[in-house]
Amino acid sequence: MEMKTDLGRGLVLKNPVMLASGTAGFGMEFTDFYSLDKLGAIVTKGVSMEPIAGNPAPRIVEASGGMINSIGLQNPGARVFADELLPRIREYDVACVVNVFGHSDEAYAEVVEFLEGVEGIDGYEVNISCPNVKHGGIQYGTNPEMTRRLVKELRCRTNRHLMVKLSPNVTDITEFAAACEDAGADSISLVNTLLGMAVDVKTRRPEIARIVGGYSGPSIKPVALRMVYQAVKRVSIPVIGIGGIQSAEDALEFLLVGARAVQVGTANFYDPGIGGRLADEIGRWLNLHGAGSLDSWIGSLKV
Amino acid sequence: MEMKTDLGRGLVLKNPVMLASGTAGFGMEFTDFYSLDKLGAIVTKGVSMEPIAGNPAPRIVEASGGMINSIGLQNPGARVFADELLPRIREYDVACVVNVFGHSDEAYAEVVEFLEGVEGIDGYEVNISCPNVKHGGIQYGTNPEMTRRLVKELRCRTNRHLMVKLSPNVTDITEFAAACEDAGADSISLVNTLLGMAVDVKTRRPEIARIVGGYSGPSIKPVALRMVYQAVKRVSIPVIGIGGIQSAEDALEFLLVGARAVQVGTANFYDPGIGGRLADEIGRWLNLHGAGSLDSWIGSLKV
Amino acid sequence: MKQLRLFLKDKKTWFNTAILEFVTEGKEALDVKAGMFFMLEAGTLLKKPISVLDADKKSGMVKFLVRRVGRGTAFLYDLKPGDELNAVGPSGNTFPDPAGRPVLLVGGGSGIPPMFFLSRRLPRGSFHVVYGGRSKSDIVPLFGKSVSHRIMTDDGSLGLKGTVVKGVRKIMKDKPEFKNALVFSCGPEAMVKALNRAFPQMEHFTSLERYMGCGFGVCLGCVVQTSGGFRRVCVDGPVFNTRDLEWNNGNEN
Amino acid sequence: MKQLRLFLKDKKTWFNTAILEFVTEGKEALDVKAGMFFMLEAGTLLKKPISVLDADKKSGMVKFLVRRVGRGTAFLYDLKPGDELNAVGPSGNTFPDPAGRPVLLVGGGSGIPPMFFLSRRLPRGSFHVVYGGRSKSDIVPLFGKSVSHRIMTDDGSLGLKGTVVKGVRKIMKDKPEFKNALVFSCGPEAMVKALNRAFPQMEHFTSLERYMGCGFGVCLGCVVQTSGGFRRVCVDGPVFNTRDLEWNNGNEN
Ligand SMILES: Cc1cc2nc3c(=O)[nH]c(=O)nc-3n(C[C@H](O)[C@H](O)[C@H](O)COP(=O)(O)OP(=O)(O)OC[C@H]3O[C@@H](n4cnc5c(N)ncnc54)[C@H](O)[C@@H]3O)c2cc1C
Ligand SMILES: Cc1cc2nc3c(=O)[nH]c(=O)nc-3n(C[C@H](O)[C@H](O)[C@H](O)COP(=O)(O)OP(=O)(O)OC[C@H]3O[C@@H](n4cnc5c(N)ncnc54)[C@H](O)[C@@H]3O)c2cc1C
Ligand SMILES: Cc1cc2nc3c(=O)[nH]c(=O)nc-3n(C[C@H](O)[C@H](O)[C@H](O)COP(=O)(O)O)c2cc1C
Ligand SMILES: Cc1cc2nc3c(=O)[nH]c(=O)nc-3n(C[C@H](O)[C@H](O)[C@H](O)COP(=O)(O)O)c2cc1C
Ligand code: FES
Ligand code: FES
Repeated sequence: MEMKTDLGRGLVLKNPVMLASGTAGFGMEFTDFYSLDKLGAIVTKGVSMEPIAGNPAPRIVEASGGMINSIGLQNPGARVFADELLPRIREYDVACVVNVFGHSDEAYAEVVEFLEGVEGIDGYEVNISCPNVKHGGIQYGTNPEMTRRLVKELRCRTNRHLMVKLSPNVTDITEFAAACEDAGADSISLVNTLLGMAVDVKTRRPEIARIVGGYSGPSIKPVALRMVYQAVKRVSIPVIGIGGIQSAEDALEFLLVGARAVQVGTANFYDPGIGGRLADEIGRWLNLHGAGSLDSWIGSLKV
Repeated sequence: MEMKTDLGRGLVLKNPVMLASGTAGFGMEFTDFYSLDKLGAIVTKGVSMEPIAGNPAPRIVEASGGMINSIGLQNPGARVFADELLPRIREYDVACVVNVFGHSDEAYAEVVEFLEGVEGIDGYEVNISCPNVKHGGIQYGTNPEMTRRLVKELRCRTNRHLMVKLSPNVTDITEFAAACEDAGADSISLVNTLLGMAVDVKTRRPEIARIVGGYSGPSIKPVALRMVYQAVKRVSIPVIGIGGIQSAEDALEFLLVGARAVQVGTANFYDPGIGGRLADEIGRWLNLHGAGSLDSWIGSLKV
Repeated sequence: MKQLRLFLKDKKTWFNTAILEFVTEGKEALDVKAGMFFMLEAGTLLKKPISVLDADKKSGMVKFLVRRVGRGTAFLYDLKPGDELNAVGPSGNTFPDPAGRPVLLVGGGSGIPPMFFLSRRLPRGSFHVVYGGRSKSDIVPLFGKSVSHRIMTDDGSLGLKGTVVKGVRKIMKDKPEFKNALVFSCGPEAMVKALNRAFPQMEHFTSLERYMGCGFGVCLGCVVQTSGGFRRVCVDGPVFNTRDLEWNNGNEN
Repeated sequence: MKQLRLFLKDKKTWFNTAILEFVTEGKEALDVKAGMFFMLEAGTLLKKPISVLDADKKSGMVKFLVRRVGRGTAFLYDLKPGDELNAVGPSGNTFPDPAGRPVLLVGGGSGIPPMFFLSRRLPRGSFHVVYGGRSKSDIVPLFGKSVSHRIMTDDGSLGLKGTVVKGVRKIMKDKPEFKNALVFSCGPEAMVKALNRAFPQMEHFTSLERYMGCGFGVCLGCVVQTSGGFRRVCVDGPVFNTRDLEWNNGNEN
């Protein structure tokens, strides 16, 4: 089964399986479980120019069939990434998409400009949707004008693939999808986490220190699938589906509604081998059910 | 344990447990399981002036620890409600809140005006958040100006308790909470369903005829809890918490973050007796954990 | 309608189908008729509607036949004697009283339970069962020799080769008293429609299946379009006169 | 680190605590040291971190001690011999080599497994165990007579009445060679802090517990604030020199 998928501007993945940002570190934790060669792409943890220490603990909790996190974009900064982390990813035959983050247009521009000078990067995923930082992040992701402006700024700084990652915490996802397309993004990925909260009735306290965090995992899949479907109908750039994927069937659902690739997030935590199996499982399923090719499956929902 | 809760403008419930609109019909289906006297209030299925036939089937499906529905506000119309259904609810000692719906300001006004002439109604819940109809409903729920205008229109038509039910499918729930308060609502209830979607990879079809529907049940609780928390911080009118409640602990979580009452929705389907047990269970839990009273529990989250 | 607790006493399996025999202390809930069903806890959020295969109020016994088709039915299929289950029911209406008219009981696959139930209640000689499936593995050996029944399989691996329509034709030919019989059916919609097309003159009641949210009338999820508008399969049915049914589910196409 | 499958061979319970003995074919994963743990499937979305109580690579045996405190641990407590489980591990670092120095092994409640593990590996006479709990039901009878151990309970229902701090004091008084011992501990944070306060001069390593998302370093959920910034308890720990720990979790208060 031909599993290649073309996300535009030269970013062609050998299969549609990506690891989602923040759930895969910089890849190395998975090499005990499988070779990263198995993946279509890995999206790195969000990288900012300067290191970020992240939020106080507790940072995570399981809730209602999903989990809530407020990691707060802890990362070692772009220099350490370029010098120490990227070279190790490059030992594998896997596309490396760098998730980038800043607190302002300038900060986003700075990290992209720096990374432009670094070889071996296959594209950027612009995180405009992190709910766990006070500035930047979700401010962009909930304001279509800021989104458009930022994407334009970054577009004129790179010829690499520019993917924009959207927040689901908005009234109309298609507005943001369209803004990204207009501003020159090559693709959009969605969804990031839903804003959620959990409390402990025994201690009367919020379960995570920052009170509100990002809700992810199987429970958010119906919302994610709906938004991907809506975005696919609105824009003609490729859409990458994210949200609650933990099996080949889940991935096939996103592809069916029109996603050209998928990202696996939370499932990496409780099933660390999933990234190594998923592409094969998708291929087998398509074969078994007589789907001619991945391409003909994508977007073939009968409505 | 004193379980009374005052929602304002004379709507005082003997306990904080309400059945959510659309998950309780007009109450009679539950009388085999418990006496409606056990409840603080019942919110009726959405009532429009004229009968509505509802959406084509399939209308529901289980998905990811919740369910998706697109019933489409099927209801027998306000006259049948007033003549045949309300009198049967009135045989019980339970507050009756009528969930009202229309396709336009005028249609909302019409049904409220008609119901003003009907005795035995304890309040209205204005459904501005139904995702399953083409016009009205969610259009209001995703536009704060329309919300404000509609609430004003209804406010000047009734002295009964006016509760407004908010949609979670918005970027900023507090905008809507504030618009309702400004426009004279006595309370707000949230959340209605999240927009969601499910597909069947075997048939390649959407699981429900209308493709997209309302996602409810335990999976949405973290999102609902977060929105209730945000709304409580923003407005001073009572907030009623809804979303995924299936146990006393769940209800206590919403009360802890500041809800003055709760509504049980989807859980009524798979645990029809829940409405008859919940108030007792909440009371017992509060006693056991040394909470002095329901009132002192409400909003006592330590942040 | 009650919430009750069932204890699995005995289980038999036949390929993908299990027959589950429960006992319950909620005996008053066992006053059931053919077509009625319980909502059974099934490891899913929503309970699953399963028809009563047989019940005995005195002993507190209730039997179900479950065919494994998805997550919930797999959970039920995998139960072990000693396991407990929450249930809600009984729900639903039943078939009309034949009032002496002969009846053809037509069951397809996992639609056989109401037909089996009827076969245990109707006077011998007044009915004939037609039980169809794709192959032998679909046909659970439920009926003793003394019950007139004809088995039909698509592949001929058991009984006669052919559909239930062919089976009905054959019975009408062999036993002319069934020419003017009532038809009671339960099975895949394609089967029910085929019966209707083949025997438009016959009065035909069928027990429908719909995805159910609650099973007791409150969610409006299980509707079927009828000449009188949407009806809830769980409490207005599951048995309908096929004359009244509009099969398009309310969809425009 | 591996994904492996465990088969429950034997289970013993002591009040709310179970000792689970598994066998696995993934024997190479059993090359473990005290403090290391596995992430165990527990009926929840996320797996749960549980320390190795004992392991034998040759026979493929691995034992855990699980105290029932919530949904996941209740699932593990309720397992029955014959049940299978997915696991990921082993994860984590271990305690430093005492290099001949005497060691006090201080375990509180369900924090005893790493201490038990060490007691099986360290030379007799070089260590003394202090095992504390609120009452008898917290103290699982793990240690034979031949292992020097002192039991402390808050209510005096077993061993000496008092906390582990009192126990440590008593040992130092009775056996002066432990005056300058290393302290290795695992248990509630309050206990670890009390030890630190009481014996500020002693070198003290503790195995921390944190809510874990992945258990193999990738989610950054399990961090603890140290003098060198946030560290991941799952792979940079769980064993830390208490000197390096900042207990405020990075919170401002
Ligand atoms: C009134 C009523 C009575 C019923 N009585 C019985 C009974 O006595 N015995 C019994 O075995 N079943 C019976 N059913 C059907 C049974 O309820 C469904 O098979 C069950 O709900 C499927 O749930 P699931 O979680 O296993 O599958 P789901 O996960 O809901 O569905 C899995 C897959 O199976 C398909 N599917 C769903 N239902 C059927 C079906 N009936 N046949 C074939 N494929 C299906 C779905 O489209 C899906 O692709 C009855 C249904 C109704 C409405
Ligand atoms: C490295 C490491 C090793 C561990 N080793 C063991 C072990 O060998 N044996 C063992 O029994 N446990 C061990 N734990 C603790 C164990 O992982 C937790 O008890 C478990 O994750 C709780 O999950 P749950 O689903 O049962 O409870 P949850 O639903 O997550 O929590 C239920 C309630 O218990 C509270 N709680 C959580 N953890 C604890 C705790 N440790 N003590 C008391 N209350 C708690 C929570 O705040 C909550 O109120 C270890 C933890 C770590 C990080
Ligand atoms: C612990 C954690 C950390 C995350 N960090 C990032 C991040 O740094 N950048 C980003 O764009 N998304 C981040 N995400 C969001 C995920 O990439 C993904 O969009 C989201 O979790 C939904 O997918 P899932 O349901 O499969 O987890 C994070 C998610 C989790 C759970
Ligand atoms: C089948 C179904 C029908 C519903 N109909 C209505 C309705 O008519 N009016 C309304 O305001 N909300 C309606 N709702 C929304 C519920 O009242 C509730 O807000 C939502 O389901 C979230 O709560 P839950 O998670 O407890 O179900 C409906 C929900 C379901 C599942
Ligand atoms: S299943 Fe809920 S109304 Fe029929
Ligand atoms: S638990 Fe995920 S990094 Fe430690």
